[in-house]
Amino acid sequence: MSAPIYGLMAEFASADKLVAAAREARESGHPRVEAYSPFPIEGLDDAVGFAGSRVPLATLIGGIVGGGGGFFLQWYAAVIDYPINIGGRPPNSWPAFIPITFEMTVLFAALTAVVAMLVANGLPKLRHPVFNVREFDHSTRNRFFLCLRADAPKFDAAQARRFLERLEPLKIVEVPL
Amino acid sequence: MASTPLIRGRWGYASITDKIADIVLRRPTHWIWGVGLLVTLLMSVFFFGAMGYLFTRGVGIWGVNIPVAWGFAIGNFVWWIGIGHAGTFISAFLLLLRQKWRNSINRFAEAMTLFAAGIAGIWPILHVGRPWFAYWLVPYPNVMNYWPQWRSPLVWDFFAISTYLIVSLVFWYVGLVPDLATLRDRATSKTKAMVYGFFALGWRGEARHWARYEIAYLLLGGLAAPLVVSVHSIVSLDFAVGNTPGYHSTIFPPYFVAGALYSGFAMVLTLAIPMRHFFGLEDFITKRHLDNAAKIMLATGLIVAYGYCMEVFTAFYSNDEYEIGMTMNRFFGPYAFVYWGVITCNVVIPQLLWFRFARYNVWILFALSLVIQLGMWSERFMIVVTSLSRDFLPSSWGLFVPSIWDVTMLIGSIGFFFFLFLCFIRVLPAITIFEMRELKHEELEGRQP
Amino acid sequence: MSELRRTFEEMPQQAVPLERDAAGQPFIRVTRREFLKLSAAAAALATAGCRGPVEEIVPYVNPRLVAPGLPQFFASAMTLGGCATGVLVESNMGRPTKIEGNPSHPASLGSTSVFEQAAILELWDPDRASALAMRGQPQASDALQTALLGRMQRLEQRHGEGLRILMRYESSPTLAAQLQALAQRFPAMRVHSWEPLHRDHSLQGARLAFGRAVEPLYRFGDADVVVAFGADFVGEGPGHLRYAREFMDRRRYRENPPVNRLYAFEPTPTLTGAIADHRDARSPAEVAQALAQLAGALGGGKVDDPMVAAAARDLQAHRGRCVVVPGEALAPEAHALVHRMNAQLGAAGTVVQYIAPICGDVDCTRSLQELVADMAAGRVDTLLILGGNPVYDAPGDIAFRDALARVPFSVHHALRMDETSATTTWHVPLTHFLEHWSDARAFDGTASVVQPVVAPLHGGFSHHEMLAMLLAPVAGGPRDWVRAQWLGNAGDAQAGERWRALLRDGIVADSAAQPVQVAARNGDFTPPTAAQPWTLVFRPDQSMHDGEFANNAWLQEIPRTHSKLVWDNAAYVSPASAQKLGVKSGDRIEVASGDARVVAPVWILPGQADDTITLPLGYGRARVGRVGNGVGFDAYPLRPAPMAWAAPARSVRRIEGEHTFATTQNHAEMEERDPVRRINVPEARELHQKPIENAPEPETLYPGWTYPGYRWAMVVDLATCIGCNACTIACQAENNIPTVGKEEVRHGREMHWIRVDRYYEGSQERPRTHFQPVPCMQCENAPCELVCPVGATVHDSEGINVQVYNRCVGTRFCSNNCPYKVRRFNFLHYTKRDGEPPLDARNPQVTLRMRGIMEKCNYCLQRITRARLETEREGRRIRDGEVVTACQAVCPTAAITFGDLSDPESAVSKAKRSPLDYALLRELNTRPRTTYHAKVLNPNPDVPAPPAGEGKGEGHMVPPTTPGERGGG
Amino acid sequence: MAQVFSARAVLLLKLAALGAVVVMGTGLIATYKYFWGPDTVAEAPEQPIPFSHKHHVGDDGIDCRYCHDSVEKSSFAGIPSTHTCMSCHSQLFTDQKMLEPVRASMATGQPLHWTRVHTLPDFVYFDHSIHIAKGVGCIECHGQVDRMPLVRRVASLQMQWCLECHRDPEPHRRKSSLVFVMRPTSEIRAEGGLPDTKIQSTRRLTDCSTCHR
Repeated sequence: MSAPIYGLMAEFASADKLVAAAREARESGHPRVEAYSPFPIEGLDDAVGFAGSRVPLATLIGGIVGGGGGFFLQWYAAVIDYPINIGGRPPNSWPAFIPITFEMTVLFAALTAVVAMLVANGLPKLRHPVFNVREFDHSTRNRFFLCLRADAPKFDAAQARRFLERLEPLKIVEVPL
Repeated sequence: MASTPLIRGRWGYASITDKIADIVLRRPTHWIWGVGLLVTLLMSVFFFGAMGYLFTRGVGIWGVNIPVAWGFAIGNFVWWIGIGHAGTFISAFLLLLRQKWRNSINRFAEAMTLFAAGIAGIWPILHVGRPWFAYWLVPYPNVMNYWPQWRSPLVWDFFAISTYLIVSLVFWYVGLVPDLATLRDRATSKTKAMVYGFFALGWRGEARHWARYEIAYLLLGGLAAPLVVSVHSIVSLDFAVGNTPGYHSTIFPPYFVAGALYSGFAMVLTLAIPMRHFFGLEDFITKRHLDNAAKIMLATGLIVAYGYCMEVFTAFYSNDEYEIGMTMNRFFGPYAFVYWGVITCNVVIPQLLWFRFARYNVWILFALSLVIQLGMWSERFMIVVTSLSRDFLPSSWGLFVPSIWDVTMLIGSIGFFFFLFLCFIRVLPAITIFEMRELKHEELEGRQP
Repeated sequence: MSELRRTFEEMPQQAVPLERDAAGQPFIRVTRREFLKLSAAAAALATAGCRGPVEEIVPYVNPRLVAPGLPQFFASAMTLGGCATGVLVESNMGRPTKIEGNPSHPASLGSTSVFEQAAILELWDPDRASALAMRGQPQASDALQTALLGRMQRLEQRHGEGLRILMRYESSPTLAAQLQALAQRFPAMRVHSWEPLHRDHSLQGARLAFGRAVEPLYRFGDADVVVAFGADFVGEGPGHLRYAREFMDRRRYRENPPVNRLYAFEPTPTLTGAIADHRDARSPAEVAQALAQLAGALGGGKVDDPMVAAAARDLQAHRGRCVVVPGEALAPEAHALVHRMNAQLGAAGTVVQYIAPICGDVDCTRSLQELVADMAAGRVDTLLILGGNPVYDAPGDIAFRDALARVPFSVHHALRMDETSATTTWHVPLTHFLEHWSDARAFDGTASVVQPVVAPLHGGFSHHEMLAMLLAPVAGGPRDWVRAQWLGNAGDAQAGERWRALLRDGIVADSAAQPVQVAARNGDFTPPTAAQPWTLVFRPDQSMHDGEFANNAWLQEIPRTHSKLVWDNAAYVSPASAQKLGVKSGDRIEVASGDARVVAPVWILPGQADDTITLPLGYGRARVGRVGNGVGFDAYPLRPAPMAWAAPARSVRRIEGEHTFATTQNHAEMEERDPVRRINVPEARELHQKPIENAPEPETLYPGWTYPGYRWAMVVDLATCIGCNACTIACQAENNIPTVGKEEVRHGREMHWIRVDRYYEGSQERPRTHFQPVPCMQCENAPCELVCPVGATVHDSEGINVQVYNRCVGTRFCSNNCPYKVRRFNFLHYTKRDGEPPLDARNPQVTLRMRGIMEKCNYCLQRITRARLETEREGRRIRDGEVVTACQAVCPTAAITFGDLSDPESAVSKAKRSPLDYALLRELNTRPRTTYHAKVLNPNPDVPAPPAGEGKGEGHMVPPTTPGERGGG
Repeated sequence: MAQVFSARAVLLLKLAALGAVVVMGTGLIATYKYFWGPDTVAEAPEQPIPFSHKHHVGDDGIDCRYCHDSVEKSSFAGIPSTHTCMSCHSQLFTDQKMLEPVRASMATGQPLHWTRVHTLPDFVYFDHSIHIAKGVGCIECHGQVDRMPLVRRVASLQMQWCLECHRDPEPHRRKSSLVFVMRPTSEIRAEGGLPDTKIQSTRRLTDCSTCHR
């Protein structure tokens, strides 16, 4: 057995090829398929079996917290902590509190959305095995990569390589850990 | 959808990537860039110099007085924040509306937004009498047990502007991540690679990442869209909540938002037209883009014009003596020239945009964009100053005349804005690379039967 | 206040000026009122409350009778034109900080004019002469005695031949006694008088009419009809405060007001003209004609002038309850004529009485002419000038300066090193009236003792001490001399008590002059009525008086009632005359009279008589101080001795050049917004059935706040306001309001918390003038509060719209949102540490405001607080009238009522119930606590109404607003 | 290319980030503490004469008003004049070295310069007389002065501290006759020394205009 690897990577020239390859890989029972592309490709996510994301839910919660907190802050300050007669208006002039409530909703929702996305993607991750592959530079230019991960249960390098060769990639490389 | 493609000529993934990335990575660049940088740098120096003097002497160095207690500072603030609206509008609304043509302009439009909004944010601080206490607008636990006054539109404004800045920044940055990765992988030096790499957060374009990325980006768009509308609405409340004739008007929010987009798109053109020329981006920012931008200007311009008409109409329809007095003052008062200037710049001249030849002639468009921005600045002057100069009691009527410092700081801020933009062009891709690739991809898809 | 009232006697050490005496370091540290000048960081520290710089605390060495931190009030008196006005001087920690009128003084009744208010600034003026000087060189303090010693002996041998004393109008009995003593020592000595604003004409008129010099005393309370010929009896001259009060008491709203009626004929707008029911602008000659016609009409003659005819009928209808008032400017014959008319009308003895002249039977003009003649002829070798500034204010055709140069030994004893001091051999610093002992008589003869409140800040001594040097040494000091004057040399306890009472009350009980019986002679008194192509009208500037206040920034910056100009005087011309001259406001004209030529900027003044040019005196000072030097133009050279008030101009021509004026009000029309409501007496009477029409109180969705405690409120009665500016300057003194200078006013940045708006109605030839004092309205729904982001302006539980300076960040949104524009902003650092007045003179109860802070009227919060603390300590409510705001206290006509609305019986509650009560801009639903009473007028239906104003809008009443005039960059 | 970031680089970056967080956090807390943090125990400042309230009040039992004579009628409590000191010390401890400055002051007429212990910002108008009148014991703000050899400040004198009492004055008030008693208000009240004066509403007491003008 040679040195442990991250997986086997095949390089393709077009998006369609990648999508097809990814789908085939999944159908032929490869549990851990990763596909890399220079731009988002329709259908690629379910091709690699992407379950769907909880980012929207997080965002909703963030928004509610932000809005509620915003209103509470104003209400507490103006009604409970230091009620003052401002221009004859009652302490709880709730209509005047709406704009800030709205802004806080948006702010918190937006921030949670981004944070949730990064966390779910496991970013930031400056150092990753795939970067060990020289050709991978082109994944941000004009090349498309399919990677069968070695840590998948009953992963057989030789068999995986054979499988990939059938997909006629431009090239097949091992991804060292 | 128009027949002309959004990318002209025969570009592929690789060439697109190289073309745009090289603007950032390749040295030396077009000489005009250097000249521009120097000039704007000088203007910025004036801006900050004047700022220093302002802080030592006080706002009395301006022309402000009683009754006209608000002058250029507030006018400039509204103007800049208005300009700062186009970017996020483009990236948010057009994203939601699946307007693909946004892709080649949203990046620098957002940068423009950030710079404009940032500069706008400076003005209120310069404006106040004791800037070192400006932080009292922020609610924080303090030994005075005292809080901001939540009923004040200025506090709303503070929250709106800061939210807008943060969200726009995040929106912009998220959009940048994949391109930063591109730059990382094409960096000519190790350090550049590390810098870009650091901000790219180790992006590697994995399918699941893309999926979540797109969702998050869409959500941001969905949130930013109402935000854009809210921000300038709240800015307009700074006036509409006041009782000064000429401020106190329910039409302000829509009318301000439209005005903001109006001047915003004008600024987009002011920036895009030279940029596409000097950096050879005509194939990405095509005339069709300019045409679309021009059409939006026409539309928003008409809304603004409607606003002007309604103000006059309601004044007389309400038969409120103060409103009528205010309107007559705008028409014939000491500041009449401003009012008629506004009408000319914002209503009359832009009607050219009805004609195709005007929308497809970069020179005319460029000139128009400048005219409109002048007009929109004057509109803010008209609202802020003309209204205040004559309000309820005739005894307290007075005039505002800008001082040399008013003018210096306005021009200086413009210089600073362009300085920031010129820097931006050279450190970050002015056009979204990955979205251009995507565009190309869809184009190829489209060609298949 | 009364229990805080002290006599100087009780506080021997009060006189020690604290900055000279370390022991007097204030407990209320100067920095207390300094805080706002701290740097940002330091301010943050200050906000932290406890980490300010290390401060010292310095106790007195010897105990004092006064509790530190509490103000005291001393009764004293200020003289102007020789006549006294009783004042109460507020002293904080031994520093005079504010002056109030003395309610028990007949000339004050508790109010003062702008000059008494500004006296504080005068006292603390750093430009005052501080050293004895000979030919401008400072001398040792005893140098004068030595110099005088030899001189006096030589003079004594010559029985005082060649010794002359030149003084102003003086009513001080002590001084008179000293002069008598002096006359015994130097029989050949002569005393001359010169008062630039002299009363020669009226005295001559009296001599013509009665054969002896007397002064009229009016009882306007008893006059139903008053006809004034160029007389500004509510605006100037001894007793004008009293007259204003008595006259306006007849205008105050009552169930069935027995309103009086006033006709005024005058060449140039005055306060009296502005309040008249019928006013006509006429040149001096025309005024004289009108007077002659009136005399004729009263004699049964036929008159074609409708206004004169109406006045005549009115007068005859009110025999015994009417009076004709002559202005000082009238010719002596005219005065005589008036005296006879008043006799015919039965006014003499009832509405007008006659007393011996308060300042003696002198003819200033002749007196000065004689002196100058003698000086020129070398008959004067020792000249003592007690006060005054004759080199500056002598008539143009009396060459005083040249003559003075020929006097070998001359002493000028004055407050400042001025134009006169520059020519005399010696200058001796004079003490301010708040620094020395003296006494003086009021317009009606009532005597007051002038007691010092602080030791001389700049050294120097009083006239009494000066004269004492020429006399054989007398025991004791000035205090003893004054005391002796009123109590003899009685030293017994009872005398001591009388003395203390006398000082405490500020007046000598029943010392008023007895009326003298005079009979008007017959004889032909026909005033000269020859018309002139151009008549120059000389008037004291409303704020500069005769020029002695030219270095007073408060007075410089008080807007002149009619022109609203500050920091300037101007040649006032009527719109028609301006056309004739081809000038607009700001152009310059050269005026020649006698052999003098003066260049003056023009200001077009509606209501000015055609073909007359009014030249305010008192400006163009060359050596008064840093504030007043070179401000305005000097009209004295044009003023001929014989025609001191109105003289023909030799030539008037426009010359090149522009002058930029600073004015505080550009727009004079009410634009149908009617901020000032007017109502005529008949309708006013009907109002009892239906109150004055008010817009219905607008609805509001929000529940209102309740004010369980005091509810402070104010009512300003426009019917009695005479536009005298006293409120503005009193407020300035009370609230440490800075002056900003002409440039800043031009930019529209004046700081006055209460301004007096002036509106015109009708044509610009014959406008009706309306005044409206506008302080903060203390709105219950205050628009300003709503928009302040940091809550720096909020309501307190008593309904006061408070401005919390230390919280203000200066967004100025509040000012934008204030429909009354009563908020004032420190655009620059106006309140400087080394500024004027010095910190010692500031009110320690009011925070100083640094740049970047908004400020405004707060109903004299510090006074309310003082009363609250007092009453809370005693555990009782504040009584009505216990809190008196500065503007209310000073108002000559008591036009301002202030008090607690929650007490239905308080004066202010009663006033609010008046049907004349209305709120300014009520339709905005600001619910102001300050409201107005409509202006009640009592026109005579027989008089044809003046033509209505033709045209409207900017530039009609006043020159168009131009950047140059206001808001200039 | 190989990895842009070596394992070490990544580690360093992580450490740097952590460091930044720590530094900023502490910095923030420090500034807050300095400017706004409560500081109840201030050091007793140097004084020209080490005047001991412990000795004069605690041991000798001299009434506060003997020296601070205007405390009941004025905003300012009053600092004893040299004369007041000498009224005793012309007899007692006349040879005390420590008292030299007092004698000097009396002789020369030059006043003593004490260092201020309780300083308020200049825009705060505190009035002693009313607090005394309304039964606020000296001890409430000045602490157990009778146990202080040198007087130090025991209260922060910050607005929030003032407000604590102005919002709920009752527990801090006592019988007016017992105001000058140097014992905790709680004890005094427990022993029936309840306030005998009525005060204005807390709304009034928390008005800005109550302390600021």
